[in-house]
Amino acid sequence: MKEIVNVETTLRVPKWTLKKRKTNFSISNLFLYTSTVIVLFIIACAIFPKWIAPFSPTYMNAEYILSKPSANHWFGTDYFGRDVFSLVIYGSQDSLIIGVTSVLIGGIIGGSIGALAGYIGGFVDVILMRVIDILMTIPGILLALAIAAALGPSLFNIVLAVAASAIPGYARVMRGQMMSIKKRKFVAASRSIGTPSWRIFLWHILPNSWSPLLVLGTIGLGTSILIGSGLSFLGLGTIKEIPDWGALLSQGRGYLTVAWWISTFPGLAITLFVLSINIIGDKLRDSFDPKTR
Amino acid sequence: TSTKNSSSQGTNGKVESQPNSGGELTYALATSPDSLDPARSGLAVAVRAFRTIFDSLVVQAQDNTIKPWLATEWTISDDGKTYTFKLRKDVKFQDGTPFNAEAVKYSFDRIIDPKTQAKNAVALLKPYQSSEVIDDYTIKINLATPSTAFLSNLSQAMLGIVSPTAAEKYGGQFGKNPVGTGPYKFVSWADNADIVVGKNRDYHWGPSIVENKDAPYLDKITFKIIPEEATRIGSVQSGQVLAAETVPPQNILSLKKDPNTQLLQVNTIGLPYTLFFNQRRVPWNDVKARKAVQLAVDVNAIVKTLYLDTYSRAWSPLSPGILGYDKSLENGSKLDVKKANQLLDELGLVKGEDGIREKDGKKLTLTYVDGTPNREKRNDIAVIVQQQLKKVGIKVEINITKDIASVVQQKADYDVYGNSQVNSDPNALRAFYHSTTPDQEATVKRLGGGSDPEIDQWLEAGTVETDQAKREELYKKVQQKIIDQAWILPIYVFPYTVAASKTVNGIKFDSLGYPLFNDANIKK
Amino acid sequence: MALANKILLKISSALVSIFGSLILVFFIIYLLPGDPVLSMLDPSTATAETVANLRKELGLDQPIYIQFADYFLNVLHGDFGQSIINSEPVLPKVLEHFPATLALTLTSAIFSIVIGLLFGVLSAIYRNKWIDFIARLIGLFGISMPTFWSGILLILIFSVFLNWFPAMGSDGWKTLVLPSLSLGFVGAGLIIRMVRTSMLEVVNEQFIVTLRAKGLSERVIMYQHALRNALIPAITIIGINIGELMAGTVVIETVFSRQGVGRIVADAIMAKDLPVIQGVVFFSAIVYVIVNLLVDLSYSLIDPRVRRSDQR
Amino acid sequence: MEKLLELKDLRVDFTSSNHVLTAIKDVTLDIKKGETVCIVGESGSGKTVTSKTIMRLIDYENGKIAEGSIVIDGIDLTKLSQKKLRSIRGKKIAMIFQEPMAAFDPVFTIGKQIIETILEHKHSNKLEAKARAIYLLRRVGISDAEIRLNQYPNEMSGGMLQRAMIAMALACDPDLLIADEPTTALDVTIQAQILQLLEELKEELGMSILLITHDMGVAAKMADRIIVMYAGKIVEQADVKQLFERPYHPYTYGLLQSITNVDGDRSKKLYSIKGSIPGLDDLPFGCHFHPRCPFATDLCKSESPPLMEVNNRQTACWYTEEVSEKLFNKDLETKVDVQPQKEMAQAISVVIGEPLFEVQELSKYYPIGKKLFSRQQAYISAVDNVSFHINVGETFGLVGESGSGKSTLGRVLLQLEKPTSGEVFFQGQDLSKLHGRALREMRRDMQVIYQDPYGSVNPRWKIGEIIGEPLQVHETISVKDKIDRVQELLEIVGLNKNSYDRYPHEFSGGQRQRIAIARAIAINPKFILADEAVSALDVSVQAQIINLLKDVQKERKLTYLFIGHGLNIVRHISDRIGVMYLGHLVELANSEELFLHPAHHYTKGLIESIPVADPTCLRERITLSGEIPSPANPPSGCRFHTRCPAATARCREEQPLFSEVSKGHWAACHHPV
Ligand SMILES: Nc1ncnc2c1ncn2[C@@H]1O[C@H](COP(=O)(O)OP(=O)(O)OP(=O)(O)O)[C@@H](O)[C@H]1O
Ligand SMILES: Nc1ncnc2c1ncn2[C@@H]1O[C@H](COP(=O)(O)OP(=O)(O)OP(=O)(O)O)[C@@H](O)[C@H]1O
Ligand SMILES: [Mg+2]
Ligand SMILES: [Mg+2]
Ligand code: NI
Repeated sequence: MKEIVNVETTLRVPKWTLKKRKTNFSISNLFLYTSTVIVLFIIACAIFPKWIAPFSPTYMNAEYILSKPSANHWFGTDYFGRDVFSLVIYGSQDSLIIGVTSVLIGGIIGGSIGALAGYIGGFVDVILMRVIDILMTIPGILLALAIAAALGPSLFNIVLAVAASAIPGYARVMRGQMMSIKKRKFVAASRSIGTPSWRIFLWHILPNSWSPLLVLGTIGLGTSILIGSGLSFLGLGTIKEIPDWGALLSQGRGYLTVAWWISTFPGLAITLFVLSINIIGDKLRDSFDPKTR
Repeated sequence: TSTKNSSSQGTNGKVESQPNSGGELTYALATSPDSLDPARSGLAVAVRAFRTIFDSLVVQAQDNTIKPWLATEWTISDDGKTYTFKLRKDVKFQDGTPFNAEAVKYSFDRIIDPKTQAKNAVALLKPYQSSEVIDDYTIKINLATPSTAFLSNLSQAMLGIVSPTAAEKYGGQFGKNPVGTGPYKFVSWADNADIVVGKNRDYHWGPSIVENKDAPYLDKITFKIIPEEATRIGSVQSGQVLAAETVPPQNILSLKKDPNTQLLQVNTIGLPYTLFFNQRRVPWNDVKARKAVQLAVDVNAIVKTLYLDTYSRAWSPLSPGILGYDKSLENGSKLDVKKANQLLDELGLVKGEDGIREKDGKKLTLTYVDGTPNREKRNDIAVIVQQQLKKVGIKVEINITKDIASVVQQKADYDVYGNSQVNSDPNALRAFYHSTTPDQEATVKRLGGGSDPEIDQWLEAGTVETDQAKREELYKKVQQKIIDQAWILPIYVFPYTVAASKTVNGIKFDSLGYPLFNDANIKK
Repeated sequence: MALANKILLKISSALVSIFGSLILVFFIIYLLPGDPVLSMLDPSTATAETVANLRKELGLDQPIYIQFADYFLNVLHGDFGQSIINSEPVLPKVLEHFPATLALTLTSAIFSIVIGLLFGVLSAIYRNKWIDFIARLIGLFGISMPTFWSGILLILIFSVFLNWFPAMGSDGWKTLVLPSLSLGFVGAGLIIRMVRTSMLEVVNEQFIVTLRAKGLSERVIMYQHALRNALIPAITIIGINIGELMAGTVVIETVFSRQGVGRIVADAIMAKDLPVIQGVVFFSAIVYVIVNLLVDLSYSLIDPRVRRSDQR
Repeated sequence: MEKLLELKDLRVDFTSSNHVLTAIKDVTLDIKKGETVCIVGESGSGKTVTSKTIMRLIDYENGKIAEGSIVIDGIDLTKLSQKKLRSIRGKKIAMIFQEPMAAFDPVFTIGKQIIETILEHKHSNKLEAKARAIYLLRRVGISDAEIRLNQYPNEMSGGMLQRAMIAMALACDPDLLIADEPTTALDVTIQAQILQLLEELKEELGMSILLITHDMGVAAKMADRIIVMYAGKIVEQADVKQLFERPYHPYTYGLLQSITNVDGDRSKKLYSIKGSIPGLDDLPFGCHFHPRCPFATDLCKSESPPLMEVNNRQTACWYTEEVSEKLFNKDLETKVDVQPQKEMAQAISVVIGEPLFEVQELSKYYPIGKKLFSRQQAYISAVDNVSFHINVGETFGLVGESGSGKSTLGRVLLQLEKPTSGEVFFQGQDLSKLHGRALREMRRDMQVIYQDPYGSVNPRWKIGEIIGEPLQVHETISVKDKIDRVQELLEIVGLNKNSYDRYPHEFSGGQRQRIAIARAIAINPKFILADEAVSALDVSVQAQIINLLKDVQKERKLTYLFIGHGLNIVRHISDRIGVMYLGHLVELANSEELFLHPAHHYTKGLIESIPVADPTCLRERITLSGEIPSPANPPSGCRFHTRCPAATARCREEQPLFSEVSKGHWAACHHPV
């Protein structure tokens, strides 16, 4: 048997798969490394703010209110006389918690609902999508408020609220993804060998469908961090001893002309964080895709 | 230290000999009025708009004396329970309805009619019982109990006289179609956008506190509703509106340097922004605990950092400028953290490991409730208080909620709650500090819940006392005792601040700090 | 199943969602603490009796399911009740304010679509180059800056300093520019991201080579062919985004002091003014449902493969 | 003749993340006006890269022309800007690609994509362009051109798409048409038509054609000159007659030998060159072909032979003369052959087991084009009232033109789609009665090898996992056992054991098909449906795969349903063959019998369309003329009557019965040949 076919199996270089790499090699990696450093730094800030921040975030120095960024106060001080740099460092803690956990909760629940609906289709799809539609027709803010108001405006409840309002988004995207992957040939191929549906789902469809979810998640991070600030803008938020980035932004908005630094630096922190997460997320997605690896 | 000009109750610039006629004033309000029905409104911002539409029977001058307006003269019965007003005969409502005793009777009866669902007006009209039309232009008002504040209250816009025909016609929707005798008549109100009032050409019964007694110069005033501070100020700076109220402190300083803008500022009178201790709860039922807070909170720092000294610190339950204000209380209490600690120690509250005091295993926490997010940085006060009290071992939990009705009034679920009120007469104190107010604690719990027979007695006396000097004395005692017992912690006096283009002239303010537009005009 | 049937089915299921959202909102609001009746009365004078009377008058003393049944029956008759706070009828109020919100939502949607597609495609074409980086940064700014903040910034720049556009108001197209810009930026960020991702998948397809071999310009290839292939996920996002945008008006309308249901609903939520909330939710649900109906239909317009599978 | 295109010393490099790969090197060739040049060679030899380089399309794939020039009409394309190039692409040089399914933008109609090309290059208006598109579609033999114009790529069969592609390429009357395996996906009749069409067009337009193909038959028919490429280099270049008569390069010889002929001996194994083409990153030293060359010497191993001018032709071999001498004398035949022929005829043809599959009156209709308010539902009858059976152990071939319903029949047979009507019995069991688990269990016995080895595997899976999937689904098996089994399977299909951890995209088409076979036989099925399993592969590999399939069949007592359009191949592998036309089964017979004595005129036409790999063979070909009618609106009576040379009025009205013309030979024709 074996001697009949003695084809050498030298592996050939892939055809359509070699991406434009070399020319952008350095830039793309530069971004990646910078992003990783930034994210790690922010995580460090969240875990050990004491070691990094030069001041206590609650220390109010009435003598130095609204002072410009300087050697002493890198990001200036706010209208309480607090050091903005330290506030940003400490603020990372709650911001990360809100952002990451709500994205995780929302993504997992929403993704699962969407996956089920898209994969099973038919009646289940109709029912689940109705539920999702209903959820979606209600403004996120209302949902967030309702949860915050009914359960009290604690950090956990804010997270819950943000997650709840994000669920429909994940669900819809996941469903769409399901529906398109479902029709790919390899799914039919697998079905034709008698693979049960749930296995096809877990083995073939899921791994091929979550990348838009990742995208949505990395973006959702930004929105999640900000929902709290939206609530406090509307006068529905909470006041915490150590404000998160969103709250800092909200507090500083009236001072844009007088002291731009109060809200700009927390804003930059959010942007930087979200951007870095996005870049890392992209790389992550690429590295899970054998073709772009 | 402040830039207020409370004594002169400012007007901007001298009225020119020949002010320009015509033109439109756009005036940005900070919030949306709830109703333009004087009876049903509960918001100061609404008063600013409907003061232009409604006139009152009397007017209160800067020196707190009461002058005629729609009423030319009045007599008060000896028992102080009957007021008889003679009314002007040449006044017409904007819808053509003649102004007469019937109209006055109608206006007041309407307020006490529960169907009207009147708000603040009911309290202002309080001892009012009934009125009798003596003749077309004479009306007799009967009070249940004597009230010296009554006349002063009558000067408030919330007790302005409404057109009976219009009120009947619109019923519950009168607030959207207000008709009065004021210098401007209502034109339109687009929800959340603007309220437009137009010149009342027949007007010639301006009160004594304005110069132009006749029809106003302006063709119309558009009150734009711009809740966001930055937008409001931006709108003035960009010239989209000519004037904007409630300028935030940080902008006050910068606008002063702006060559195109002028700042008008007037202190409001009534009750300043005050933190009320909930004396129903431990340990705040103990004066020592309250005193400790009073000593530990650095109000000066608050006024300085948050308001950049553009607001002045409040010292008393009343604001300066109101009858009976006790100036001696000023600079009375000093920051004294040591003393505060000592007082708390005395109460057996000892600091735990985390620096928070505790007694019987219970941490000393102070629930700080505020119902006005985004207003005058009141939330930020909470933040500062939180930090300052942490130093003496009190943990402050802040609860910003709009649901004051249930949290504060119904459940009294707070240790400290901040509130203020614009009012023309010190009798306003009675609603806050008299132990039997309100009549049914079951529905609504009185702020603070403190009770003191002496204070009760002074307040009751103050209501009926007709001798001005004695009355002032009574209220001073009340103020002193309230501060002494540390029922409250007064924080700041709100200066009503208007940023206006330099082309705007003649905006005046009444004794309460509400703007008057009779003299207002725009330079071409 | 004919197309007409399909649309009918979609519409009927849309009605179900709207009904569902009415129920949901009803119960959410019901669960909120606070008592609207108390906030309607003057606390210092209201007696327990007046409170009870008022509650009875408003039907708030009934069990919740009866309240809901009553409400729903009325809605079926086109009666959305009246505001608890100022007893204004809800329907005219919502109808009066809805167009402004709709206009804002739609212009923001258009803005975010235009910006989103433009930068998304650029970003994919110049993957990992500086243009990509900048496009993504712009997108992320939109996402990571709250609308009130960017709104104020826009006011400072375009009204106060440049005096190009009014800072507030809701009359005339000019007043729409800044608000929809700041609101649209949020959606744009998402769309940039989505378009970029799916574009990257598409540009590696063989048919792109064919198109190049035909001598078509890169612009046509990217914006007509690749983009359309990449559109499905982007379209989904836009559909979802409509809801988000509408929710976003709550903040934006306040910042720019615009008329609209956003502000009404914000006030109503705080006051637990259920009829008003319901009225607004009802209409925004309709808009949401319509937009998503269109999105669903556009799937099959954009991608014939979806169409074919529908037929089976 | 004037030279139209000249490539000189062309070298193309691809830059990948860590190194530079040279895909083609020293490519020098020219095409004269009106000439047809064929490039042949195994997969991966650089044919496509060469063609894409001419269009400078490699620029978009990180490719770079490192050396050399491409001159057309005196313009050096290597120096043009992309913008200038655009006016040449599609207009001066047009291109047809290998994979029609992937070559069209799936979201635009065929019409739009053709019209777009016309509008890009010609200053005509939309209407004219549309008219031209319709004309072009007709020209390439597409029925219902107006309707097709508004159809989307996914609504057409592969064959039709390829024709649409050709139509699109011809849109602007290019001077040079580069056709990269244009007929790979086509069935013989259409292929013949297309080739004829290309020739006509060439005459008509004075067009030059650069034809890339692995079908030596096609090359023989079409080419004026043939260029043989191997591992990125040209190894031989000669006049078509010379080349077929006497190949100089051993590689060319191998290629020619791999061809399956209509009259070849079915019992013999197919010839194939041993080994496979090396990857670019590990090209052997010296002559790239030496590891596979029976004549290789030390010189071949150390030094690369240049393309030398010999006898007015070019070849790159150190031993041209000697080798060709030996080859010509067929001295070496046995030595070159991979394997001594084994007698296999009995093993296969004698089996007349009981039926494994019994198909009764099977139909599959697809609804199409529902009108908004019309109750009338239009259908495509993809499979219409088909009855036959497949015996245990036999290979049942299914041929027929594109769109005749072969794949559909296969799918319905395996219950991958529910039939509209009719029954399928598998081992006596009615499959349509099976559901869920039982059906899945049944699938164990029925495996599929798909037409499209790219799309039918999960791109995110390692091939070990892909092959192991059926094991995991149907057997509880430990990871280690699985790896062992998979490695065993990999070896069986001739792949390296170490390939376990590689991803599908890292394999060549032939290798991918081997993966598919490995996966299909992983759980010892009874039946395998091979749907065009070898059509995408080049001759040598095709032969390898066919041999593999046959071996596996013998080893495992498999039954095949072999769908294909390469009639030679189908004939070679099949015991019995069914011929389909427009959803009908029109003829069924023993494969020898079918080819020798076709009863149906359609079958006859099909057989005669087969290109013969012999340029001297000037057999008059009666290619089937006319268009394939739309399956949505099939002709009345005998569906073939519109194209049948023997059609009568009866054929128009009466549908012929499928009846036995001789023992075991069935046909549906009123007037059998
Ligand atoms: N973009 C690319 N990047 C790197 N290598 C490539 C690229 N495109 C093709 N190659 C390599 O170049 C070599 C020649 O490929 P080409 O596609 O020209 O082969 P071919 O002769 O057309 O084969 P087939 O018959 O399979 O179409 C192959 O080894 C392939 O892997
Ligand atoms: N899912 C489908 N929906 C509608 N029509 C279809 C579908 N699948 C196939 N068809 C149509 O059915 C007919 C038969 O298609 P099928 O794929 O079975 O042909 P085939 O003989 O396999 O052709 P090829 O040789 O090109 O693969 C064609 O006209 C095709 O357009
Ligand atoms: Mg090729
Ligand atoms: Mg097929
Ligand atoms: Ni016939």
